[in-house]
Amino acid sequence: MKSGMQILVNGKAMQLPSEAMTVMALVEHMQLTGKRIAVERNGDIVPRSQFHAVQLQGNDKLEIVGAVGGG
Amino acid sequence: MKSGMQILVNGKAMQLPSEAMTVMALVEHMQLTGKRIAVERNGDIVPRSQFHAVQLQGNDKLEIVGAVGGG
Amino acid sequence: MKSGMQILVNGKAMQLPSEAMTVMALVEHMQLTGKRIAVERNGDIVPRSQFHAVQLQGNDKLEIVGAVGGG
Amino acid sequence: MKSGMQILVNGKAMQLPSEAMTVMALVEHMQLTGKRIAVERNGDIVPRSQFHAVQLQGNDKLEIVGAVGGG
Amino acid sequence: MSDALVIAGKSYESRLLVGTGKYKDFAETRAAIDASGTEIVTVAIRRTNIGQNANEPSLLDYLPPAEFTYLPNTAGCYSADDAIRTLRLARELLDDHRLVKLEVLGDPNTLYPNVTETIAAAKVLVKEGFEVMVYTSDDPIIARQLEEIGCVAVMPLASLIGSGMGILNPWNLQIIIESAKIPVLVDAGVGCASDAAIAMELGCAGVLMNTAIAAARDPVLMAGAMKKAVEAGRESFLAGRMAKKLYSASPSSPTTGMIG
Amino acid sequence: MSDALVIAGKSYESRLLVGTGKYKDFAETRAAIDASGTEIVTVAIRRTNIGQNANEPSLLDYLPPAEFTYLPNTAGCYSADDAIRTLRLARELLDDHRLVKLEVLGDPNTLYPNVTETIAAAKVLVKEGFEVMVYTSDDPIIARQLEEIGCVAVMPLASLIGSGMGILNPWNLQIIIESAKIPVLVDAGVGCASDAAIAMELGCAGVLMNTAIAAARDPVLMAGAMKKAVEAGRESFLAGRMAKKLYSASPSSPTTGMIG
Amino acid sequence: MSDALVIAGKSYESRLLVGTGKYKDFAETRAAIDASGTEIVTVAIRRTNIGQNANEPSLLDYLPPAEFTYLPNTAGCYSADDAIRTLRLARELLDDHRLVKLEVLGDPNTLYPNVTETIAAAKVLVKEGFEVMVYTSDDPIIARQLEEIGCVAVMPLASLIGSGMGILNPWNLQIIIESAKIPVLVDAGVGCASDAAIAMELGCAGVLMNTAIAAARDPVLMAGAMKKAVEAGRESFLAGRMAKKLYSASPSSPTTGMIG
Amino acid sequence: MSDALVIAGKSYESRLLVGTGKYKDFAETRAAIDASGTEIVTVAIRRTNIGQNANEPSLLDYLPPAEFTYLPNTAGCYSADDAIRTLRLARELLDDHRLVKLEVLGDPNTLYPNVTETIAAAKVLVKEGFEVMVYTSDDPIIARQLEEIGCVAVMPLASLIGSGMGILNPWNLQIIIESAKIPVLVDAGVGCASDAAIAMELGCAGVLMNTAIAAARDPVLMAGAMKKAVEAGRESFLAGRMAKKLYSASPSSPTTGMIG
Repeated sequence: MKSGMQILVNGKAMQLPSEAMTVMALVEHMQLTGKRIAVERNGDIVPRSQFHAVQLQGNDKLEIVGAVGGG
Repeated sequence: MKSGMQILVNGKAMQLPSEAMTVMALVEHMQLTGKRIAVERNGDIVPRSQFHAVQLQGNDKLEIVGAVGGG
Repeated sequence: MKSGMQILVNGKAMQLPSEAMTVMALVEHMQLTGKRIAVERNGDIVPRSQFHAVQLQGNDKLEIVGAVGGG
Repeated sequence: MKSGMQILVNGKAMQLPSEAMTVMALVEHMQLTGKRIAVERNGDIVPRSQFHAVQLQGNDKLEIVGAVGGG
Repeated sequence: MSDALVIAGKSYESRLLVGTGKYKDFAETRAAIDASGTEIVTVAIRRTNIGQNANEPSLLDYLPPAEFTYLPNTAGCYSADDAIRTLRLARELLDDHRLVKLEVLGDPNTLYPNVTETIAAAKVLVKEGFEVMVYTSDDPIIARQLEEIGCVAVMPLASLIGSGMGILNPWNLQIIIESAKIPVLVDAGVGCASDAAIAMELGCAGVLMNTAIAAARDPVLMAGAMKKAVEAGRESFLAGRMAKKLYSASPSSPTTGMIG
Repeated sequence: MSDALVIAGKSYESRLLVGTGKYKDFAETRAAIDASGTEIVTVAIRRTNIGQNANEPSLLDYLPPAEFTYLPNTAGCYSADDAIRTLRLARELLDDHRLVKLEVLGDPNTLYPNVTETIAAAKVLVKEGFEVMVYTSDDPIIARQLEEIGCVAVMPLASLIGSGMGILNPWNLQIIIESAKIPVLVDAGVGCASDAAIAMELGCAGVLMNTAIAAARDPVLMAGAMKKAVEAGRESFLAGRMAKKLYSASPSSPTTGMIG
Repeated sequence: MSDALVIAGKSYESRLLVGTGKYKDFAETRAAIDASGTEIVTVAIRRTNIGQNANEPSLLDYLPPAEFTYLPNTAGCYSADDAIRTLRLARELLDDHRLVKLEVLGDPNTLYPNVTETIAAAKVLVKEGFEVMVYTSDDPIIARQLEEIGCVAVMPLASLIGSGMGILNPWNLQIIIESAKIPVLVDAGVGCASDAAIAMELGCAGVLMNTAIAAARDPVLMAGAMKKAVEAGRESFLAGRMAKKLYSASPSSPTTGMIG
Repeated sequence: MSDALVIAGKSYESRLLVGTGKYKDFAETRAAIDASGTEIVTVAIRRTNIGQNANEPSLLDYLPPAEFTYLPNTAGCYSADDAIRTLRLARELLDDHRLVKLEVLGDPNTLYPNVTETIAAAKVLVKEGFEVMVYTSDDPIIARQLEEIGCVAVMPLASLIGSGMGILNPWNLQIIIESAKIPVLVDAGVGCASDAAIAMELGCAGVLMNTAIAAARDPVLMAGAMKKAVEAGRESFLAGRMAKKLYSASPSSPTTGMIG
């Protein structure tokens, strides 16, 4: 039986290797470290200062965004 | 001690001769009989068919309106 | 040696059968009799009343016009 | 009998002290020396270079103009 | 060619709706209404003057409800509540009459509509069975929302009430007209006959006006002009206008057969 | 109310003048002319087709000169001389007919009038007894010069011939109208009914058009629209429009007697 | 003469706000932004591309937040909820940045604002401490409501987003400007330099644009043109234009002293 | 980018020409001229005041001919003859100066040009070696005739002299600009900065104005606004504006990557 868990990131299902992952770990996993991003988890903002503290749960719904050109 | 009662008609206080008056009686009192009018009592429409049945109470707030030129 | 003569009608050369032709004869020759037309000969108007009297000369320049739709 | 002569300058009659006056003399007489002006005499331009040479005649019509603000 | 205006299932020959305010007297009102050929007249609902002469004539004596379709309005109302109460009274006054003009104003200086209050009032009135012709701004989204609520006609302004400025933003009207499935009538701002013709050429189903007629030097003559203008504009719309082209102007007369 | 258009001493009920070019066929021409209610129709003068079928019908069979006032034009002429010769032929053609439309063009791409050649032609034609209705630009000084020469009507363009762009410069037309003592008609550029109404509201004595009717999807329907538009615009002008005011919009309904 | 634009208590020298979308590449974006002289640039908030190359440059590398005031927008949001969530993310993204552009659209074809959803979002955002510059229609009542809610600037459209149609209804803008106590900026619809100048001459505090620059044949040259146009329009407004008068034109040269 | 205005073979950096009339005093004249950045100033030719104080300063003391290109005009002339004599005097006055502005007026109320007299004067002046910049109407045919005569620039009016009405007929200007091979400058009618920008965006080579600056509340500030407006309009023209499209507005922000 497989370990890890599935979450929804930016509308796409993502299988995580472990069941114990923080937002920080996810960001590293996604190679977004150092990028200027913001994260919403299940409708609430996750402050960057809390990335290391917030544990992801199965079926979490995350939005990870950045700034792009727009008018 | 004085009889009659006071009501508010079209924003003006009106002293009625008796305490037992229907809307119909008020309309006659105001010489509006036969005029095309509509009556609101304390925020609710009083159908013309009910003028004879509706008893006025002290401090009733009545609006009596007609149609006038407008765009 | 050939008889007749050549004139210019509405910008086109026209060979006439005889050397003695009136405007009237030309109009008949052109099957315009009865049509509402006006004729200019060498820059001058030829009144309809004079069609029968005016003799054509070789190389005469005629304009024969009618009314058409226009704005 | 009085000497001098009368001319018309800019639409106004002007009595000159002498009958022998050049345009140059007139310009001095009018205190316009050194001013940037142009002179027309009887409809023709009098070049500045000719002021000293051109003799005025009685009834000469002169226009003496300068540049002013305009759009 | 039958080309009726259909509002809430009822057909009208005339596409001109006329207000009954601001005339010199009732006789002029009637004369102008007749000259306009209108079948729908707007009226305001106001308190009866207490102790007024019971015998003095009223608007209804000059414009019998039997001859015209009355369109009671909520002119002067600045809240949904006032507008709703006013129209309930109108409905009772006119024997369960349901066709009404809803207008909720936002400001006494401009008389510009308050669209949020208008939407609130429209929801209630439609639920109560009113047939709501609604005065609104030229906002295409608000117009669509009012249609979705169930209004029977949307009536965007051409310009401010009583201003006579004509159609200030034909492009917005065009957007509203192209997407609406209910009749779109221009209400307010028309000042002269050509304004009415332009509105109809844009594809409006009709035009509602009052001041343009009542405040003309000769209201009755202007009423006739407006009748013709609305018809002219409608026919011009239906006839399909020629294409505009700044350049290569094309002559109306043949280019051949010139004398030389 | 009698409100005739008087040109060269003759009165006309209709203020709409219509061209006869560009129609599908003579039947459509006649139907459109009838729908327009016009009394004055413009025609072009062209060379007869040599050897054409002598029996084929002509414009005059469909529009008998007895029923209409013909207005022969000089469409396509680019010089005073061509225009003068063309109108002399027209005068003879129509039995000493003197009422004519003078137009001298400056450019085949724009068909914009050549006002200097137009003035030269007008001087000769007036001397010869023609009653000259003259097509011109919207230059008020040229219009005044043409009036001083003795033309019976000045006809400035609204926009380029056949463009349908409408009235591009109403201010110049206004200046011309206010100073002219002869009728000022807008000729060329009208594209839809409202354009015609606007021209009349400016105070024009009439409108001359062709393409706006002939090039409409339904020319006969548009002809009727134009008839109504010209009448509407005229009556709107005579009725005296309300004043425009962007601000302090004034309600058409009473501001007192509101329920509270 | 100091004439700063003050928004939410902060002063800006430039009255031109520029969007960062639709450019060929980031280099062109930066060049145009520099040529425009703007101090406030709008940005959109979008999902990061999962698995994108972590090293590819981003907009922020070309427009460092240290050099410009960022104005994150809610472009593409059709509900108050989406707009609110988007701006909460923007605030976190930009280190508790509070100055934002709220826009809630009503329709993907017209991109016309949905003013009812906009009002709902504005109420929440203002409560949460955002400094809301709000894109809206040219409805003066809605503009007033947004000001009362506590927005720091109202930004009515000149015409539809990306249309380049210019200012379709200057009269409504004028009404908004005359009654607003907060800065009024024209947002959307400007297509060329004169449009921007007209907006400023109406009394706008500033102009926000993107497509007019990015979609020009030469965006950098157009950006410079817009900088000058906004300054020209502002100075023209402050200098107090001459009165318009159609008639009695007055010569600029003396009428006396003519040669005779 | 070098983008010089070339008139009669001479290059100018500034495309704004300014008149020197109607200012409070010579100091304000100079300040406004400096703020405008103009290189060409118009002056009128008038009779010297007989017996005036020989020492009072003159315009030329404030605007030395060494610093500016003078453009003597014929303002106030109503005949070809007066205009010709005036410019011959100007040529002598300014040391065989040949660059002149020809204007022959038709009417003291409108100051509208008399194009027939203008043409007559232009023929003589060109023959005499003058470099004629000619004020005219917006008649494209007259403009072409003036070019054929040999004028070095045609200067159609935007609207009446001193009216500040702006560009009443951009379409005619467009036709003139597209066919002319010599510079086309708008002369007269500009009232505010955006008017000047619009003229340049139409493709004009330059703009000549006087009242718009001199009659502003703050002439010097307006002069600077006009400098920027002419440059903005020119760059906007050269940059190639975006296409106008009423519909299918296109967002400036990405339509993908929205949060959901």
